[in-house]
Amino acid sequence: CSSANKEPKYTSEADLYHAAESQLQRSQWETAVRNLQSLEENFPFGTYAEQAQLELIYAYFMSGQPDAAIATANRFIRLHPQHRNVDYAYYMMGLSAYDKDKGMFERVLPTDLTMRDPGPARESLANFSQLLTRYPDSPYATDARKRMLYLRSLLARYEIHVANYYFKRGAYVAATNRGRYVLENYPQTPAIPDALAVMVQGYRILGLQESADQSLAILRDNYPSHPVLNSSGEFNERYSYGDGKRSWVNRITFGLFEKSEPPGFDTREQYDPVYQRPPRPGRS
Amino acid sequence: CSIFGKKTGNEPMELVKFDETVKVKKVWSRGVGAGQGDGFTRLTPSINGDVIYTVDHKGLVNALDRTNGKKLWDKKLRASISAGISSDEGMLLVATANGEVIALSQEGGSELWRKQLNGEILAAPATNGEVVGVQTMNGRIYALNAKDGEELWFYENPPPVLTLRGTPAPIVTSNAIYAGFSNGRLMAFNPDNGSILWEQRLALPQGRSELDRMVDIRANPILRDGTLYVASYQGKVSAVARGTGSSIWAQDASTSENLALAGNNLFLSTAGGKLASYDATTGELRWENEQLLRRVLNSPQTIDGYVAVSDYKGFVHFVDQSTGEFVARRKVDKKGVYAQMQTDGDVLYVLGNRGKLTAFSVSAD
Amino acid sequence: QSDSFRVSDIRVEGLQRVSAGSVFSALPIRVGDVLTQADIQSATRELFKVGYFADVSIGRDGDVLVLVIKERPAINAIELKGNKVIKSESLLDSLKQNDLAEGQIFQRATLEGITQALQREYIGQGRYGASVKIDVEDLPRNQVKVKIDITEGTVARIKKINVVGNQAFNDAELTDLFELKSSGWLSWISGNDKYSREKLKGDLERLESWYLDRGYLNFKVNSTQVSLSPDKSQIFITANVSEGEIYKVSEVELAGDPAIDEEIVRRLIMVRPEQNFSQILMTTSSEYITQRLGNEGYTFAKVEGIPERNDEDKTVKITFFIDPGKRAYVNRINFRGNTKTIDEVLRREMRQMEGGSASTAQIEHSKVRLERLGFFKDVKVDTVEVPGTTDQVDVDFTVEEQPSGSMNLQIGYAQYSGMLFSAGITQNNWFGTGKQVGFNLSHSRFQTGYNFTYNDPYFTVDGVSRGFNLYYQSSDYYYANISGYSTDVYGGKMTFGYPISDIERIGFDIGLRSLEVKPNQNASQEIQRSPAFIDGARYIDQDQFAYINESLNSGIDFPAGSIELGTVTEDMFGEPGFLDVYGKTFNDVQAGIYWAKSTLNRGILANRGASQRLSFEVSLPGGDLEYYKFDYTAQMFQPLTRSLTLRLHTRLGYADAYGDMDELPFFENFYAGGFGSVRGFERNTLGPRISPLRSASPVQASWDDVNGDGIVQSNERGTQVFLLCNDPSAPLPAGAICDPGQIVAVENQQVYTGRTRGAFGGNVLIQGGAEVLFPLPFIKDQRMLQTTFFVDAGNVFDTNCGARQPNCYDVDLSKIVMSSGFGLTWISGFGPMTFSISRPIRKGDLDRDEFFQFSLGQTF
Amino acid sequence: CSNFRFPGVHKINIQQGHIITEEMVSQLQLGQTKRQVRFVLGNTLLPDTFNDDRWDYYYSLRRGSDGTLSKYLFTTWFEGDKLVRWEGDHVPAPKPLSDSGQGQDSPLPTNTEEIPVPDVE
Repeated sequence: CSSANKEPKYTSEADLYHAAESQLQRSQWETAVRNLQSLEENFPFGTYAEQAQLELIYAYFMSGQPDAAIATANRFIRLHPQHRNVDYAYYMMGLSAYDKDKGMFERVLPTDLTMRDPGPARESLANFSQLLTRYPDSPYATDARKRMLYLRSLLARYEIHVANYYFKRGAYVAATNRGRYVLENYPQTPAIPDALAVMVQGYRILGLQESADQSLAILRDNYPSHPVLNSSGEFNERYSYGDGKRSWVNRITFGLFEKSEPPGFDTREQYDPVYQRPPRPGRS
Repeated sequence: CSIFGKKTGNEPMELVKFDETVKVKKVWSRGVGAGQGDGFTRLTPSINGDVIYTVDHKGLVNALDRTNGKKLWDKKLRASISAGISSDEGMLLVATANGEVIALSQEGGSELWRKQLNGEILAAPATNGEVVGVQTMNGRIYALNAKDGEELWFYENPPPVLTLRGTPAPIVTSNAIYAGFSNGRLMAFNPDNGSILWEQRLALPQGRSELDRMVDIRANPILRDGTLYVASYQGKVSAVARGTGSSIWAQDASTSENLALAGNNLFLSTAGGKLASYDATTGELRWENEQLLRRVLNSPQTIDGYVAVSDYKGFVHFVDQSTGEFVARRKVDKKGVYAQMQTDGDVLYVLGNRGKLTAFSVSAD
Repeated sequence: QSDSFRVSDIRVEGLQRVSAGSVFSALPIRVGDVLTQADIQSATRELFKVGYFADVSIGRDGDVLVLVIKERPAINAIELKGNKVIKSESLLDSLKQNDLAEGQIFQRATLEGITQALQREYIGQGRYGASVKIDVEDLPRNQVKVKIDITEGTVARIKKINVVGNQAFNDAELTDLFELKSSGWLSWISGNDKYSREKLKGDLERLESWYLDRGYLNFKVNSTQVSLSPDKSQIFITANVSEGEIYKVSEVELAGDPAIDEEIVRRLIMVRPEQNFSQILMTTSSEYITQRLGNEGYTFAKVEGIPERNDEDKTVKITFFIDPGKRAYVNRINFRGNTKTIDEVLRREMRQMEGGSASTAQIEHSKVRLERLGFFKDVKVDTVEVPGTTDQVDVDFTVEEQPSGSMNLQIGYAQYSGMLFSAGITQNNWFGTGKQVGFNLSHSRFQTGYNFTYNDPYFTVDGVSRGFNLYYQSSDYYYANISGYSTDVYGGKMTFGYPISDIERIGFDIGLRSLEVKPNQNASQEIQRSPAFIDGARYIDQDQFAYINESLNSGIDFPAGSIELGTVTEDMFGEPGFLDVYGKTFNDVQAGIYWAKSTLNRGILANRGASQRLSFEVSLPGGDLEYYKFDYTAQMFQPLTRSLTLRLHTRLGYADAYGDMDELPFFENFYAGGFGSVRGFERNTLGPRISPLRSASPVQASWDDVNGDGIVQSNERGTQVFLLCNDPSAPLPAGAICDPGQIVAVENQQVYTGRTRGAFGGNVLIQGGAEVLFPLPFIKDQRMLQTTFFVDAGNVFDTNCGARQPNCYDVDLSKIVMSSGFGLTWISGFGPMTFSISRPIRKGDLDRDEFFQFSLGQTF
Repeated sequence: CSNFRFPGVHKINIQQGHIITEEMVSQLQLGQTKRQVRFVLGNTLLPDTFNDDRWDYYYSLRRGSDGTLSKYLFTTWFEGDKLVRWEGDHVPAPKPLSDSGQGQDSPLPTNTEEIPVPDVE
């Protein structure tokens, strides 16, 4: 005896689609979502079906439901692999993952994302790279490339922070490998110069002179003004680690005052273009 | 829509009113122990001469004078009993929940022998004096030496995944042991060496779920002269020739209870709650009483010209053998009557699940 | 027309819902093919196979191939009726898996599929009696509506489980192991009497391992039967077993390369010759050895105990095959989920070095250290092999951040201090940097305080911590149930500490403090002399006063000057209080040292391990105060059962003065009672009480020659004087106390009944208790909740009690008060909330119990 | 204050790199392929991105207790896929790590209480 929920009145496919269109214009995301959903259910193979699904992805994204947007995009890619603007679906999937975990905390307070786990943003890297490999000349490629670079430079800088810690900790193999990891996995990112510096320093401490010289040579050729190089292009002793000297003040106060550890590598200001937040995506 | 579950159409049928045309008199009534256990046991009394023997699930064996209900003797077995009691060939046979057959003497119940088998025993063992036949839930039929309980042979019929609770009691004669199995097969064995005399498939499993494919032979077969009457669940009721096992007649029927035979009338209560009567020689359906649907009827029993059957609420209904019309009804035990009622023809012995044994006599007033 | 022809174009008619794409992809014909009649037949068959089409006919229009297609109807809606136990969504989901859902094409097989899928759902729930009726209603535009009517029937419940053939253990013992149970009164909640094949398989495995663990090597489950009562409402399970004999261990061998010396391995083996064989002991020994090898860096080690049976003498020879595998090295340590806490805060807790030899113990130890930080609700770790290498692993930690009270505005209510308002930021993971920073402003009737604390636990990479704190606090102890004084204190402190082992730390602090004590109206003898000494006041002694009174009342006059009055001296006003001796303001330099050891498993609401802390604080000589204080707190968790844990805790304190200070300043006393101490008693009210206040009211006793006529008439009353007691037996006004040589004064007794109960504290604290932690039923996420049944005991003593201080004893264990009750702590978004109800078991007559205590938004 | 020396800051052992034992070195033969060498010595933790024909097996252990540092380097050279030269010292048979300074604080497997020890009579 449950009251039968009344069937939505069957407006024709076209009316439903145009209603949703106008709602999108007036950024009424929720109502647009409902109309597009009923359109998809009742006319799954109609003429507007594919376009409606693309609109639905966008509506979900704008109404702050990244998961739903990703799911809809995924289904679209599976159903219409050859559709002419399937690249939009890839792009939106990347974008939704990119913004997914920006809690209030990150937005309000300036937090240095390079020191933390970028969270789900890591997935968006995979989505964007799929977009770039499959549709290099898609209209969204440029923005996707810019975001990828931003993300990859985040991850690269993260590696350098870890290397700095391991130098402090005295785990020199770990530190050197972190530098090498950046070199091999994040080419053309602003962290490359610091990665080379890390390798130079690491190999020197480990006593692998040949590798140290090689890295130093590459660093000198490409980034001559890197602080780890002194005027004559040799290794700047100020950065040398190992069991350096401790000031007597530091020694008697159990190392509580005048800590004398060499500074870590962080040349973001010098090599990293002042990266501002990439702009909101325009409508498809 | 009502809160307490609306009528789904498969509740047990209401009892129909009728005026009794037969007087049912209680001859005597006596408590004989704790009755049936919680393992859905069917501990059935057994008549031998003037004595009626009973056993309860706690192990209390009673021997009563069946004319007046006086206790002759009783004996406490320290074990929980899952099957019993049979009283042929001078000895009493019961079985424990741990799969052990115990033989007692009919005078005083002293223990003759006991034999541990591997499998749960839910039907009273039977004997022809030489060999004791025992069926177990894991699809085996054992033959033990009646003198000392030693195992002679056993045959195994692996049971299907889902079966009905309980097994039929085998029939042990001098030249054959007849046993029905939960896979729908009826077999006859040579009592001495266990070789198979003949084998009949009574019912074929059909359907997809384990439930639809159940075709257990649960009813105790009845042997009279040359004919063996058997019935299976979701299968057939049939008369077969005892020598060859070939089918004389067969009708579609589904019952999990024992049959009753009186003269040329064969009575059975179906799983759906119908009481039916067949012509024993031709198998033609005489009548069906459909006023007790879904009341989970137990095994029918003939008495005088009537047939008695009990239901899940513990009512015993008497119907006329020829018409199937109700003639009388008595309430015996609200927990029900799992044990088949015993009779010598004119007195009906009913053992309620809570352990009260009552003797009724029926007279047309 | 010739039999075959070349296809110039393909035209499709009659498509409504199916996309042309799927038709073309199913059609084996392409434009330009040469077709024969046979090709057309096979094409039609192909299209039918797609399953979407009711009818397909392929014709020719010249060289154009024409496909006329009539689509099958699509399911517009599925309507479920009569399902109560299983909700419609889950039924629709199971239908969807057999792609029977709205929008799908309705095929003949669909009907059969629906009944089967639903039946399987119900049989899976043990409802053998369920039945399904379906009817299909046509709708416009080639759609159909599927109406399903379900009768669920009753659920079959397990009535009895019978194990046949067991001699060594009785049925009850064995069925107790089973997860499936016969219907009991609790079954309607747990549903453990519902039959499921997997559960039965699991139960039989448990039964087998029970026997194998006790030496029955030949144990076998021969067969099991599941049977149904005729009315399909009861299920019976029978397991036929054969136990076999008990096997004894004949000898224990090691085989393969143990990689670490045999002695260590042998010590880990729990299986001994002559002992009954036990599978669990064998597998546990293998696990210990595997872990031990893991600690040595052999992360890929495999150890297996193989029993070889000797059936004649029922013995078994056990050989442990050890394959250490390659020594593994850690390639990278990755952290996921730390979106707030920075990487270094996690990495510095690592005991496993990246780029070094992998050790399971160190990885496990690192996980425990992360949990101890208290920043994460949950920490998971797994070691993953690095593809392409045979001996390298990555260690991946996944953490789940938990709010560690960043910006908290706590409005709380604690009985003793009334409304507690505290705004501030106390955060021990400041912006995820792992630094502990706190600006705290708190105000309540008891205390107003401003407090800034800063501490960097990893000032150096090895964990040397450095921090400081500045504070101002004015507290009126009256509202903390401590007798009459308030203090204003401000100061600063430098703190640092460092680990002396992985679980022990030593710390020092040094600081300046300036303290001012203000007694209020019901201060006590110990604090300040009472009655208050008024300089220059005059007194008359008792009998002289009586004599004068008597004579004046009978009209006799006296010559002026004949009554001499003395001026009071201090010692007539009772013992000097602390403040009288040492003044009211104190500036001192405080130094402290602490030693702490903790193996607790979690930062907040721990339930495993133990922690203890011994601290020694001294007010350095040269300051206004000279006292020292020992304070020892310890707690220990001992798991009782899988869900119950016993917590033992204690706190011992001793303080005393030294040098030229001969009694401990009263504001440094220990107190006991209430939360964090002996629950069930009013806060801080246990132990010594103040000796009651005295007030001396001057008497209208002296007569002066007011009118200067040389004679003192009886009406010439002069100034008020004090009465000096020298004859205690003489009649005195009510409540007055006469100590010889002291001014007669009145004691105000109601101090003990007022708010503070006259509590004063003492210099020795003994306190402890035992609690049983139990999980609340029905609540899933217990990580933020702790419920306990506790017994608390303790009291405060004083080694030099004031003469008339009631309830003040030197250390005497028989005076310990005790209470027992239930406590609940919940870490909510606002911070910890604590409730407790308790009953005293043993208390002194002056101790006041308090049945219900609670505190919101404030750690106790 | 008294000559009670404050216990030093507890420092953990820092172990880096690969343990190459004498027994491993004894299995090396000139001309072995890279796969064979990798099977014997294991994967190097310090692959050189620019030169895959030189494999350095570096090992170091700084003891937290006394700060002593022991360092070993073992290098192999290849031409094409053939081992042509190796040089360097191998680590003396390593004492089981857990008995060194680090041992005491990483107790026997910490999660022992998860493995239920049966109350077998």
